[in-house]
Amino acid sequence: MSPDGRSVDMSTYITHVELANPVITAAGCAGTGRELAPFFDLGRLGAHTTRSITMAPRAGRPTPRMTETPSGLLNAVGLPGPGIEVFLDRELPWLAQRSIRTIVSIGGGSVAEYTALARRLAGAPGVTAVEVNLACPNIEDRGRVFARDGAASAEVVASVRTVIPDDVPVVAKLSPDVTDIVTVAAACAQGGADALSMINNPLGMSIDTDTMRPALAAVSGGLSGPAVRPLAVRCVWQVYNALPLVPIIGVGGVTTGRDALEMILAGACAVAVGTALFHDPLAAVRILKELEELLAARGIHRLADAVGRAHRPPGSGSRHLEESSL
Amino acid sequence: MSPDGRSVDMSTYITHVELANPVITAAGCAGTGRELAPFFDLGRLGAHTTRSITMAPRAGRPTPRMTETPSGLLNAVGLPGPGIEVFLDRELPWLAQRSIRTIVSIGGGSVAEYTALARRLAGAPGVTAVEVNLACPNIEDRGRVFARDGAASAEVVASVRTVIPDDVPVVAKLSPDVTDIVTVAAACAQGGADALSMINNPLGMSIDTDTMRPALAAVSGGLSGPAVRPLAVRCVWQVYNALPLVPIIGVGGVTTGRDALEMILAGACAVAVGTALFHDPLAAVRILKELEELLAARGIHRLADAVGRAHRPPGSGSRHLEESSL
Amino acid sequence: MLTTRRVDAYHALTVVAPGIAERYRPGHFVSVAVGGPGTPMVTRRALAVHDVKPDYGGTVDFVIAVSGPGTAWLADRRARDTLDLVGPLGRAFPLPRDPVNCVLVGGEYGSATLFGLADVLLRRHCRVDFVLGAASADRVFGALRARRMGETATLTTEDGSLGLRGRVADVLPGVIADVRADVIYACGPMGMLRGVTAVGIEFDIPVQVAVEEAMACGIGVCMTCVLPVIGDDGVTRMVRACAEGPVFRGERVRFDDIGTIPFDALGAPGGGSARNVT
Amino acid sequence: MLTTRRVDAYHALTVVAPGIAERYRPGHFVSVAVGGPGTPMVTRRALAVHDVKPDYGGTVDFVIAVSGPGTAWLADRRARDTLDLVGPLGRAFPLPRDPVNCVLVGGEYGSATLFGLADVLLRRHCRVDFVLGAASADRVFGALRARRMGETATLTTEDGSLGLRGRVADVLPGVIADVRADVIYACGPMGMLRGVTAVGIEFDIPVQVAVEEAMACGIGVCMTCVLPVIGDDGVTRMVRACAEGPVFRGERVRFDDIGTIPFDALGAPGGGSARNVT
Ligand SMILES: Cc1cc2nc3c(=O)[nH]c(=O)nc-3n(C[C@H](O)[C@H](O)[C@H](O)COP(=O)(O)OP(=O)(O)OC[C@H]3O[C@@H](n4cnc5c(N)ncnc54)[C@H](O)[C@@H]3O)c2cc1C
Ligand SMILES: Cc1cc2nc3c(=O)[nH]c(=O)nc-3n(C[C@H](O)[C@H](O)[C@H](O)COP(=O)(O)OP(=O)(O)OC[C@H]3O[C@@H](n4cnc5c(N)ncnc54)[C@H](O)[C@@H]3O)c2cc1C
Ligand SMILES: Cc1cc2nc3c(=O)[nH]c(=O)nc-3n(C[C@H](O)[C@H](O)[C@H](O)COP(=O)(O)O)c2cc1C
Ligand SMILES: Cc1cc2nc3c(=O)[nH]c(=O)nc-3n(C[C@H](O)[C@H](O)[C@H](O)COP(=O)(O)O)c2cc1C
Ligand code: FES
Ligand code: FES
Repeated sequence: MSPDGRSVDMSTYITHVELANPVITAAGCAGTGRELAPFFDLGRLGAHTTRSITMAPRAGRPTPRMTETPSGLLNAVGLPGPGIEVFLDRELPWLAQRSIRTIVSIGGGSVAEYTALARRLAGAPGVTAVEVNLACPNIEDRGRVFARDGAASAEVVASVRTVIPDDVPVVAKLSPDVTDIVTVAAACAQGGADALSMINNPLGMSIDTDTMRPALAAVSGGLSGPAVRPLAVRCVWQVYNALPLVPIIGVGGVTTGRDALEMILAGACAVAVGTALFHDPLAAVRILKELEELLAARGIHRLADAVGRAHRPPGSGSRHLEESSL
Repeated sequence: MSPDGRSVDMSTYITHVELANPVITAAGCAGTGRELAPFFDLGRLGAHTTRSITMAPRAGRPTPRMTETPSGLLNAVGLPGPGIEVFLDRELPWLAQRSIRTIVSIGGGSVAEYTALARRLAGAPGVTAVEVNLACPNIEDRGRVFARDGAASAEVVASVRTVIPDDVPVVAKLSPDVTDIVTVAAACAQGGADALSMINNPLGMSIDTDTMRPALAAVSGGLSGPAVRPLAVRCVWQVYNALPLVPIIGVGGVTTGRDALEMILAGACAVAVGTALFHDPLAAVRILKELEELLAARGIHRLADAVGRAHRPPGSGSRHLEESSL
Repeated sequence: MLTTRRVDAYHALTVVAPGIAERYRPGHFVSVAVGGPGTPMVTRRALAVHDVKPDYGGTVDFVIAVSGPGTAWLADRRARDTLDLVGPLGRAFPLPRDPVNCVLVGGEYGSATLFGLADVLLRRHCRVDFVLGAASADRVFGALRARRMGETATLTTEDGSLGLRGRVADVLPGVIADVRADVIYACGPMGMLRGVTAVGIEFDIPVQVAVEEAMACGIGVCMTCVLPVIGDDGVTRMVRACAEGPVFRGERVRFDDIGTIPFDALGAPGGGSARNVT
Repeated sequence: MLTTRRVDAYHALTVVAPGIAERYRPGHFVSVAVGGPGTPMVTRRALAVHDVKPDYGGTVDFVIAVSGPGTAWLADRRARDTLDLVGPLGRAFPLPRDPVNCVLVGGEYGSATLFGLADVLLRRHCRVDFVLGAASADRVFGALRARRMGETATLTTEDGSLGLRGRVADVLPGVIADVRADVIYACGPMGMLRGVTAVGIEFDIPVQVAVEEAMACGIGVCMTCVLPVIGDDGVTRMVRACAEGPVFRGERVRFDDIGTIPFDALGAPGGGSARNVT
């Protein structure tokens, strides 16, 4: 509740799909959902994002799979999971029964694989949106990651979009390791992405100075946590600036309500929480509460009014467009 | 001194130019050199890198020019400085008189401007190497940063290389905000770069959640400090792997001797210290001492033997090539 | 936090945590946030529960070996500081129904987790014998208490500074024979668990091991703490030490393949075992 | 660190630092590392020196207003913790040769820096009068001491909770007239310094201001703490508050242009003043 006693309307939209609030779990950071159930009711969040689901079961990478870096975490987990069939059989129904809004993340090695995954998901009950994890190596392009190439990303997105029913948004998840994130974002939007999620982990590396060998078995890995937040905020800002009508899920180092607000002011209409869940299983609900309080304290009664607000010149006010004198 | 009483040979080479040790100051982080003189003798370092020198005097960006981020610093200082004439008149001679090895960093808005800067430097006494800061907007390409484009970077490097005397190495300083750092590195090497320095600051952004406006006057800025070290180590690793013969100056978040060793194991033959100097004016000399102790403790008697060592499969030993039985 | 004290090479902490004390069963661990507000250390640290006591509504004891910045921070805490704990976590030691002979084997601070177990076993009228080992005398944890609680307590150090020179697996066969052991419980470094498991297999005695894998979350969501374990169906899976473990049947753990993805594991690269799907 | 105590809205720290105490002159500041080992806060915090005393070889006092994580960490320190200080830094207040009448104007914790100055001025037989202001009574620092040291001490608060309601610049003209001031020294928020400077200009009295700009290094290497200041040659330059300041002649500081690069500054974009080169 705000100082003037009004509560904040926290609802948000990924295109036409309404979420009760903008705080969601990040792909690969909240398990199957069951693991968090002892801590809080996942249904309180805007949505739960699954880990990236693959066609076949995957054991993932060897250990060590992670190492800490200053304010960050390097991981090379390698999309472990039981494959789409087990997911549809045992994981999605558990979420659907509890009416947990579920964004299903998918990962593949070729356009055909992403399409096949989308085909299996099409019509499955309980799929709120499909997030296309483009940070996967393209086996048809010598392992070059899709997200590094606008055209390849757009091709995947377009193909998934064709297969997924119209009322289920397709979200393209982008990586920051590109020369120009706006080009990739625009290509994905052009390809039919209803929304964009950013950022996936930039590629990093750490060497154990005692063994004098890479700290991760996989040599390099993805950097996450507060260390990457400035990169994520920059990407959200740039893409919102270029494509103000495309909904953005802001991801990267969100640990507090202030961090979530930062993403929203930069242009995100939803905020995903990843690494922070490792540090505090209650992080997502805490962030939601803090965010609501921060909005209220600023006299902002609708979350939607805060989205992209830092782009407006100071003093341009908070009036809704429909109330504007233009 | 190592446990067996032998001291470590810390000398290193940027091509044929010998530095007494591998620890140097990073461009733009050690002022004119004079500011650090009350704290330690700059001559104890491998070299001092100047801020990026421009043709005309530059006032730089408005304030606020910096904001802290988790384990990082965002800055948008904007290459302030008095211009090349004052530099040659008053700053370089001070360094030269004290026999401080000096890497002169230059920044320009066009190939012609870099070339003009190089021409003014050619023959100036006390220039140990020239570092080409490619993270400058190219006014002839709608402000696109040179470092984001291999061809544009190579063109600058080639032109500077032509003008600078052969015995003065030209170092290309690269930014990590590219899809493939190896491509840019290879283009620069092809263009005549004798060595590579990486990384310059990745672009980041922060929003003040109280004012709800960007924290920096310049909106976005460069991220530095320990937060970016995993990105820097990854870039050094990738480039060393692809171009093992090109000397690399590792830069990004080096704060301790362990961090310096990490860069060296990844493939750097010199290590530049930037943001750490803001936290500890004595950082560079402390890091040098720590690095020497770490090498000694590992029984490594020559710094050169540690360069790129993390690339070697475990157990492949530390024998010099000339001692090898191959 | 209540108290903090040094015990040989370790730091012992006592924390008031009624919720954890109440639900604790031997083998459980907790995770603790380190570094305070705004910490640059983004992952929690796993700590075995050493002891729980009913004082102050319920206290929990931990034994800490400093190995890096997180454990160093923990060792630096002073009385009355607060700690952010999550737990109890993990799968506890399965307990025998009958009063059987149990050998409890601990390495380094891994011994700490065995005393809560010994308590429960003794209450069930089991015979308890200890075998504790470490590199040196100051790293053998709980020798006195083991002598008090156990029928016997055999100590080993690699440098011979306490008890027998050598490793626990060296003396274990003798202990098993002497006490006619029915089951072995073990906690300590992986190498030790491997050795103890081999002895258990040799003597055809079940071994319950509590493993230690690098953990980021401790609650099963990050997938970093996996190791290859053979399931009831004979299929090797990469399972989470935090959620499916830390306690496993020793002979099910593929110790030699830790740090790899065995080619025959479910979902291993190459897809050799894709036929195991569903 | 020796002691730590609360003083109204502030925290006062006393630190043993002989090297700093010895070289200190009024107006100097120090920088302090915050957050301890491995801190995520990569920049130092600037703190004005409040007092130096000869005890323990030389102690230094600071007054801290909590405004963010770094100052919060400082306020949390306990006696006997150590602090990593660099200093003294910056350009000190220029001192009059003759025994003139000095008005010392402080806003919020900015007052802290004035007492060391008053000491020296009094030793030079200057007359010292204080004008101290803040938002509210608990934020006026050093009122008692100002009353003791100064010929007069005029206090203002914006909410009227202490002294006169209003700002220091409101009462300053009256004080200047009453005490026939020859020079003004001021330290406090930029807005206050601007107001005080305006009064000084009006009365044609020199004003020495100690400014506060966000600083990352405090030693002149990071170039983040700049503000537009007019040089002896009439040219505006972006100068560093830490190295060229923090003390400036008030009328030289282009207060209205802080946060911008004035178009006529040396090296301003557009290159309008490139003719000023060399
Ligand atoms: C189930 C379990 C119980 C444990 N019980 C105890 C105990 O009672 N007393 C004790 O001193 N230690 C115990 N450990 C080990 C302890 O968790 C690690 O020593 C500690 O996490 C290292 O943190 P650090 O910051 O000191 O070192 P760092 O090496 O800097 O840690 C960096 C990262 O690696 C992880 N990590 C590194 N080593 C280990 C490890 N051995 N186990 C788990 N995570 C690791 C940390 O969680 C952190 O994310 C236990 C580990 C597990 C898995
Ligand atoms: C010459 C000088 C003397 C000062 N003397 C005192 C004093 O005696 N007592 C006191 O309480 N404060 C003093 N300050 C202000 C103090 O430095 C800031 O309040 C403090 O740095 C804020 O740090 P933080 O982590 O609490 O806040 P944050 O806002 O989180 O700080 C973030 C970053 O901004 C910088 N920063 C933010 N505000 C300021 C500021 N006002 N001045 C300088 N850097 C800033 C910090 O150094 C840090 O790098 C002085 C500042 C200067 C320049
Ligand atoms: C352990 C781990 C596993 C992840 N798995 C996935 C995944 O399966 N699919 C995906 O799109 N992103 C994955 N990510 C990336 C996160 O969803 C998120 O984009 C990134 O970590 C940045 O957010 P954070 O800093 O809040 O973690 C993973 C991240 C981590 C740390
Ligand atoms: C305040 C500041 C100013 C900088 N100025 C320059 C510069 O003039 N030229 C340049 O090539 N790099 C400049 N850099 C980048 C550093 O040289 C270095 O590449 C980067 O900060 C990463 O290293 P660090 O983490 O040790 O600071 C600057 C960095 C900072 C923080
Ligand atoms: S530690 Fe995260 S899954 Fe086990
Ligand atoms: S604070 Fe770094 S130059 Fe002034």
